Amino acid sequence: MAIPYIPHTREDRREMLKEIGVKSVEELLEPIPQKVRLTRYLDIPPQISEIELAHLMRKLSQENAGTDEYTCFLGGGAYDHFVPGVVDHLASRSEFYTSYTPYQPEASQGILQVFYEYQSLICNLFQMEVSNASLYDGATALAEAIVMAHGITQRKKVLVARTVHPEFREVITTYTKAIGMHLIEIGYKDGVTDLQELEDNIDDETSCVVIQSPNFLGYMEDVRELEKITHRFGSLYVVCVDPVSLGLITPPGEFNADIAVAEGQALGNPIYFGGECLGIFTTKREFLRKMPGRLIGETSDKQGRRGFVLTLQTREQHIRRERATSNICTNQALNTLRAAIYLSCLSEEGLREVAGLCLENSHYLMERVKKIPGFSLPFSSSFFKEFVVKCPRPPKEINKILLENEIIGGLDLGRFYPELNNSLLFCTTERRTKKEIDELIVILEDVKWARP
Amino acid sequence: MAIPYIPHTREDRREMLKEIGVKSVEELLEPIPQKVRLTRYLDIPPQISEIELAHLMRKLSQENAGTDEYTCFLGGGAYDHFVPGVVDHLASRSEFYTSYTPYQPEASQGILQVFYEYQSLICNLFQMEVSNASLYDGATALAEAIVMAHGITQRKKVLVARTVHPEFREVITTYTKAIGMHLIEIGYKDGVTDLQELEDNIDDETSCVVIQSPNFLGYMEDVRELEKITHRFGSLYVVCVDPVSLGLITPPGEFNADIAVAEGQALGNPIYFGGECLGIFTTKREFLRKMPGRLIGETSDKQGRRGFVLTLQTREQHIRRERATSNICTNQALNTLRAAIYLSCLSEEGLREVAGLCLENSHYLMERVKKIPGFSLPFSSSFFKEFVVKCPRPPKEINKILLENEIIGGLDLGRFYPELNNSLLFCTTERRTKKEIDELIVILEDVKWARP
Amino acid sequence: MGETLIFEKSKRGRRACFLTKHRVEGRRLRKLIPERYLRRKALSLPQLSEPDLVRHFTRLSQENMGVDSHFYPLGSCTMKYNPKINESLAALPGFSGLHPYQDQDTIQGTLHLLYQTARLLQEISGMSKVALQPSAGAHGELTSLLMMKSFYEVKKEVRDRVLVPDSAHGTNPASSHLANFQVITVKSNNVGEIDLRDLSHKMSPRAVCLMITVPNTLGLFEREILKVSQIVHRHGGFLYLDGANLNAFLGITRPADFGVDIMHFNLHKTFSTPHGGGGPGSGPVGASDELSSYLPLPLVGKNKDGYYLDHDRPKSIGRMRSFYGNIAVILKAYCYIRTLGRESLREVSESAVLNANYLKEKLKKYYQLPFDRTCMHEFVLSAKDKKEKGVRALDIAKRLLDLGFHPPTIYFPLIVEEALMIEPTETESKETLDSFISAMIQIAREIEDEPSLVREAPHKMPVGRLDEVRAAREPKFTFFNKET
Amino acid sequence: MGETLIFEKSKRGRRACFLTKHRVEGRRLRKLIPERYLRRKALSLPQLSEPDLVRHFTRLSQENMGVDSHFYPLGSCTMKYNPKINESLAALPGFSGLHPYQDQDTIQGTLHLLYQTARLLQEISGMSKVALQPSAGAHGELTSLLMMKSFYEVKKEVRDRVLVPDSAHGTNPASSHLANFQVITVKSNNVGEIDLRDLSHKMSPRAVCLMITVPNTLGLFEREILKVSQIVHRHGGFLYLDGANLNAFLGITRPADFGVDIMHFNLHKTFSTPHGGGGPGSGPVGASDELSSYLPLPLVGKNKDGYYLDHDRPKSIGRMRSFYGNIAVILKAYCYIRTLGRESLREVSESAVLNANYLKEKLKKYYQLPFDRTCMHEFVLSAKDKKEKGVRALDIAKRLLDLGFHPPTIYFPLIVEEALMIEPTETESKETLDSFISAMIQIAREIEDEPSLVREAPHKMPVGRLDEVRAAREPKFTFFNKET
Ligand SMILES: Cc1ncc(COP(=O)(O)O)c(C=O)c1O
Ligand SMILES: Cc1ncc(COP(=O)(O)O)c(C=O)c1O
Repeated sequence: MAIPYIPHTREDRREMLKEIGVKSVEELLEPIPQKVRLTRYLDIPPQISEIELAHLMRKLSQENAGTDEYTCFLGGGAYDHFVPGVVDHLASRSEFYTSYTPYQPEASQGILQVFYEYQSLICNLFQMEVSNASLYDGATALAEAIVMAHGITQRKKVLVARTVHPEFREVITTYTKAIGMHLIEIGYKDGVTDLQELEDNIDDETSCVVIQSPNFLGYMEDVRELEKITHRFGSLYVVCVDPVSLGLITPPGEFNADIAVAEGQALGNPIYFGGECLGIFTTKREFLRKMPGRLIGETSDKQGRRGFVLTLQTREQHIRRERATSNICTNQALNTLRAAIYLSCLSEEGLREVAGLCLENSHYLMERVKKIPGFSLPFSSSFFKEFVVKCPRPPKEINKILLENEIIGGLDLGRFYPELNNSLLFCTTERRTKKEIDELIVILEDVKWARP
Repeated sequence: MAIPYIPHTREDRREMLKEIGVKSVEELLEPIPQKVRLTRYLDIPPQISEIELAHLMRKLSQENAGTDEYTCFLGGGAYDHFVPGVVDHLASRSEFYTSYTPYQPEASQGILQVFYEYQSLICNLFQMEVSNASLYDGATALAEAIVMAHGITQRKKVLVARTVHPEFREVITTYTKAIGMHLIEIGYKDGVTDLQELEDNIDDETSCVVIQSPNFLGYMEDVRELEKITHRFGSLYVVCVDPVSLGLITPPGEFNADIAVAEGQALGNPIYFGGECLGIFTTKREFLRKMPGRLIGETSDKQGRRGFVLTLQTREQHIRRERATSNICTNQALNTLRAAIYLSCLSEEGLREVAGLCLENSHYLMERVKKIPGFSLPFSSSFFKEFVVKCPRPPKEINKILLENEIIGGLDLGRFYPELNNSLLFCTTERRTKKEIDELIVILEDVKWARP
Repeated sequence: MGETLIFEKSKRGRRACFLTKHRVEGRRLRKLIPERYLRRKALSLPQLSEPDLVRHFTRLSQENMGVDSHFYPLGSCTMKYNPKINESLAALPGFSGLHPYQDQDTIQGTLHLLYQTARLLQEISGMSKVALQPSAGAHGELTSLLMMKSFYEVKKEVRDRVLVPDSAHGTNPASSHLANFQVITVKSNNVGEIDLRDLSHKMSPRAVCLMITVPNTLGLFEREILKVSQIVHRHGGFLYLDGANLNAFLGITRPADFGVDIMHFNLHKTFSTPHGGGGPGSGPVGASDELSSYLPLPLVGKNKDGYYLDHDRPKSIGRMRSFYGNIAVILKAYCYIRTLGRESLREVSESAVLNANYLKEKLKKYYQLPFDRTCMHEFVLSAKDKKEKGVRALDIAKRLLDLGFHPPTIYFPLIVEEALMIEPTETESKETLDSFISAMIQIAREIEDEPSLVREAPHKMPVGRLDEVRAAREPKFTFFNKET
Repeated sequence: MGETLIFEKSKRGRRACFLTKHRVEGRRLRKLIPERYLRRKALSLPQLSEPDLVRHFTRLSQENMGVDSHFYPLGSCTMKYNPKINESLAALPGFSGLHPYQDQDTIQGTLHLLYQTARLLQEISGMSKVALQPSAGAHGELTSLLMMKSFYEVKKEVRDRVLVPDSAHGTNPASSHLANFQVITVKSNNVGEIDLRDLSHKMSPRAVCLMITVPNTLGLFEREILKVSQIVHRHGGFLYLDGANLNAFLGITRPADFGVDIMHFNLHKTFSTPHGGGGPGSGPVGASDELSSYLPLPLVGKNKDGYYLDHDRPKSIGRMRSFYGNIAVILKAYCYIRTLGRESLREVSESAVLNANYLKEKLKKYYQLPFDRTCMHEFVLSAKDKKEKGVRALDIAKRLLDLGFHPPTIYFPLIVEEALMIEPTETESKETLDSFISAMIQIAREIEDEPSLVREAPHKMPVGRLDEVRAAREPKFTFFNKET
């Protein structure tokens, strides 16, 4: 079997070799020392045809059982929000997805304009002054924010709320250890950051304070109080948010965040095992030149026609090399495109609807679940689409029972918070219906007696 | 809820009404007599949102169980041939599927060239001189062929082999009754048309002889002998073929067919409950001006650049009205596009491979099934991808058992041929694997004793 | 510069797809099937790598205007926006993977949708029963005509004529002819409606039906529709509706309510399914009680075991095609109707009418409007007066291409000289309409000032104006010179 | 003419999507959440109907070149054809609908694929273990550098320097800096390879590693790679491979075999997954036995119960991102490798090398070739001598746009003045290469005869040459004038 992706016929090869003036491709490989040449085939499986590949992949996809089949109450940073049909259709235009970083703006006005629109949409949603055109994911965006804060303040101490996504905290630990930063975690009280503990730890060595709201446990932080404490010490205020919540909830620009980041998957990207992420990164204009990532700016041609280009590239690795603000090159452009389409499709009212439904659903579920004997609510703070439920049986067992009923249950919090080891984090997006929530409740009502 | 597909704001409406000079849309409806106006809402369900629609349709699609889940041995005119991934991707380019009949060639060179390429591909595959750009399906193509033969010969008698697809025969009956044609069916012997019976019935009143090969039962007709008999009486030879078979099997142009038609679904179109059809229609150049359907021709612009246009439109309804060769207007263009991509993708070798695999699979199955006690082969003629098996139990029961094993069994022939009421028509496309056929055999071996 | 033909890109030995490593050849092949059945003449299908194949068709697509990229006011064709979600849902493997002969229990989802779609169309039209099989409008026409033929055959009435207005679409007379009826043309009067006198004169006991289009192809509602219906019925004939223009009055009036006995729908027009570069469409037929037993085989029925395909309908005209219709189109139409629902279907038509009248009012100062009346969802201009400058409707159409618009339908209906038939549809915004108006005004000015610019258009397309006469005179239909 | 901004199309009251009839507002809303948490400043997201939304993004796509429509020889980026079937398969709902925290039993299909992909990459590279998390090449670099940092910390060796060739990609020094290493630049010699003398001179016990690119960014294989490796290892450092150019030697040689200890892959380059207008990519890291315990958390393991996510790796540097990587990219790479398989992976590289050398030979008569040697999968021309005519590499790039080609990478690597870095990839046919050659020759002629034509290019794009200086001087990043 030859290869459908290589066009050369024997004839082509012969002609080309002749033009080059060699006898064989082998001759072209001459610069590769004989000593390091492979003298056998790679030990990988033999070539398969498209028909076989399709069969194999279909089979494997069926060995999974995800949110397309089961009802999902799992959140914790990856969400099965609804994705309007237009998003898939438009994002799969091959002019978009088979292009690359728009180094040649005249041949890339389409994607450049999309990025510019994305930046504008995000700035408006976050009420921040500048947004880049994406980083890898929310966690690395947060890590880059801390690195950037370091660059600005030249301070090494970082206070991180324990209510920040545990995996995000792991990532910032990995990133900041190298540059010798010192991370201190601030505990929580009633599900939100303990302000007193923050006050006790902050000082003028503190580079930044890092919080998330709604936080990992679903609750709303007191973002304004936190801001006051942070800025009192000249520290930067680094905030991680849920972009979907911003349809209703105070955006970071309204409470004077210095850097606001988010995981953008929920904006029109499939949940995909956490693998269709996009790091949203915004800041104030004063920090512009310290900012990581690509930026698209407006300009014009000689005839005065508007156009868009990559700009302030002098911050970037391909020009500034070791003095760049970040090492990022390839980013999450296609996910950015999806986010731009999603936000444009929903518009303000649509996003309010999504946020409103999330809020209603989660509160309906909360009202129902707290009445089930054995279940209780450990925290009383306000929440958005997620909240913590204390369970009468090990969460693992409950989830197993739910799974048998084609329900993907909440997140077993013991994994990340040993002190919450008997608790589940339930999440309801706008996709959950009253009927589905009622079905969940029926099972939870019986869960005490059910076989695991 | 407003409508996502209508852009008008209240403001827009107001401005437009003002420009028109009326107060309300109601005024614009004035030409509609009050007496016939609806004074209530239509009694249809209330508007649903995209999220609800998607949920509903997913649920309904899951109430089906088709060839994507089960192994299919069902043929009889609709086939689950493999469709390469490129076909879907290219056919879903919206510039193609949201356009219409290319009345303005300068704005439609893309689709016109595709049709021209399609015509060329089909002519080459069929070895016929002209192909139109599609009719509705194989059955209506056959009916149009008979109507056309009538137009050419001015004779009213038609001989139709009983081995022609039963539904096709029903359709030609419906079509030709109106014009007072007289259909006589010619029986079969050993699975193929009875030549003697044909000889006994043909005469110089016979407008055309209609056969299918491989025929509905899967067997190869003696196309050359049939040709001789047909042409001896000045009748036209109308042949229906399986386009996939032509990768290996004699094309109609090689045995002097006058009109050759086919169902084109198998060329890159999903099986879709028989709903993604395309009528292939080819003939000799001498009959060009009697031909139904759209034709694309090559031409050029003033600068000598090549281009493609709808041509010989004087045959068509929009110009010739009641003297048109057919009433067809909207055809199956998108399916034609898929067929063109499919044939170009597979190319000659690929089509040979498909045909070869069909042939091998069907003969492997035949060898295995005939050894199972109770099963037998009523016919010994050569066949392509389908053949008839006589069963030891009612076919309905066998198929039920197969279905429980996630196999879609053969076609219960009793439905169309009472004399074959204990027989199944098995089909194997290139998608069937040896393993799947072996699994079928294992169940058939037990079928005698199995509970229904 | 145009894309070369795929055959011209072919090179022996290239492949875009492989299915298997083993080839069935030579002896092995002949063991399976005797040599005499085998193809002799080798195939000459194009041989390309997958990258080149993809680039070929991608580039071809880019030489094509579609609704998703361009305003496309092609009158009578209702080129409205096609909702994307419907494409996705109709493509679900649970629908696309069904074999038409599968066991009834395994196809309930699809049968449910077919049954419900028919019911929705029944309510929308007021017809008693709807059959979904016909593959397009013209196919629905033929189906209907054959039904009426059967009806009178059963009644043993000799009726061999069909009345067709002079403004009718070409498929109407063509279908009548295919059903072996004699076509009698009924004139339009000076306000663009059916001439009742001529109709009364021509309607007779030998006429099966009048094939009417409402609104007619001038975009005008037949104000005397009740009289028309009376005249036809008085002679025992049927009123047949060509439903291609249903977009004009959804939820406002129903064909049954103005006397229609039988009709076809154009799902691909009214119910917003893509036109696919010329198809597939879908042309369901709705019939009154009197005629519904003649509907083609099979229909979807429902009993206690669920939905089933009903073949047991003895009066039926029989089958009109294989299997059960262009299912994907039907499913998309279903999705569309459900998304609009009770509340909003009427708004579709109201907006379509609003858009057409807006365009009409704005353009009539620059182009002749032969019937200056309130129109429905479309209207017809005439370029007759532009002939002085040597410019024809065709030239205006070509010039529109340069300005980024797909042109209107031209030279139809036949009763308007140099016709330009404009159907904006309800999915277009005021901004789009305004930009089209500007373009039309610009062209009107150009006709005055620089007519050759218009006459020689288009100037900015991949090809200039194509020589259609040559195409017909020296016909070349395939890359291979086999035709001679 | 360019498409207007989506905000400029917005009109209050339009909607492209509805989710529900009921809105949570006012008192109902405040019952759920206290007022102080609510947004004050209203959103100003664009308001469009769905048709206008679709037309906007469709038209934008048409103002963009992609591999599917254009030859795209963007050096170093490996813009090869992306198989369509892989897109379809990676989009199967069974994959796209998984939540990362689901129970292990419900994600076995995906874990299997991740595990197997890592194994395939291990065999292709000869590395002991591969982690798939890093989201792109640069992310893989940082991961690797942090691993080495940990390694030496555990060993209590003080190493704070990273050696980077002057021809290296910018991410190499940038990643080194982010990992808090000092960057030491190693010179290239006059045949375009690493200067061994300079390397020996700069390599020291304080150096963590040499970050090498093979073939280097000039497209040249480091013939002295074994010596390079010796020098680095002699000082106890690691040889790090920037695997962006793996496309050049698949199945021909393996990094481990020429001394590489740790490396990243660029799945989106070598293994043909779409670049998505700038991402997502995927940059797995492969490590030798010595380093593999430092790979990031988690890895996919396998035991008797099936596949699982292994978090129990005490020496690991920790997490490099949330969840487990850009899964869809990984799945497509898996599909690609399986489609080529044992037999044909090598052919990818052979054809890539053949294409590059063919172009190089044909173009070197018209453009300066600073290193006239057999190249691997890409090569670098210099437009230095065109400066006499006032033409720069940038101008040539812009002129190529007019002729229907995406230009090569320009001004990289930095060591070649006026660099034009050309990577044709193996998926392009001789015909395409020939047409590119013709275009390049035409431009060379134009530079002689009519340099202003080149200098002022492009002439045929939606916009003329854009003023990048102005963009930086008067920065405007959003439609909203919030920035001031
Ligand atoms: C008024 C009218 N009637 C009938 C038809 C025929 O419909 P179809 O093309 O679906 O066969 C058309 C199509 O253009 C039409 O516009
Ligand atoms: C040689 C080389 N190294 C590293 C990189 C960085 O890879 P990525 O863009 O995936 O981060 C690139 C990308 O352009 C490259 O060409």
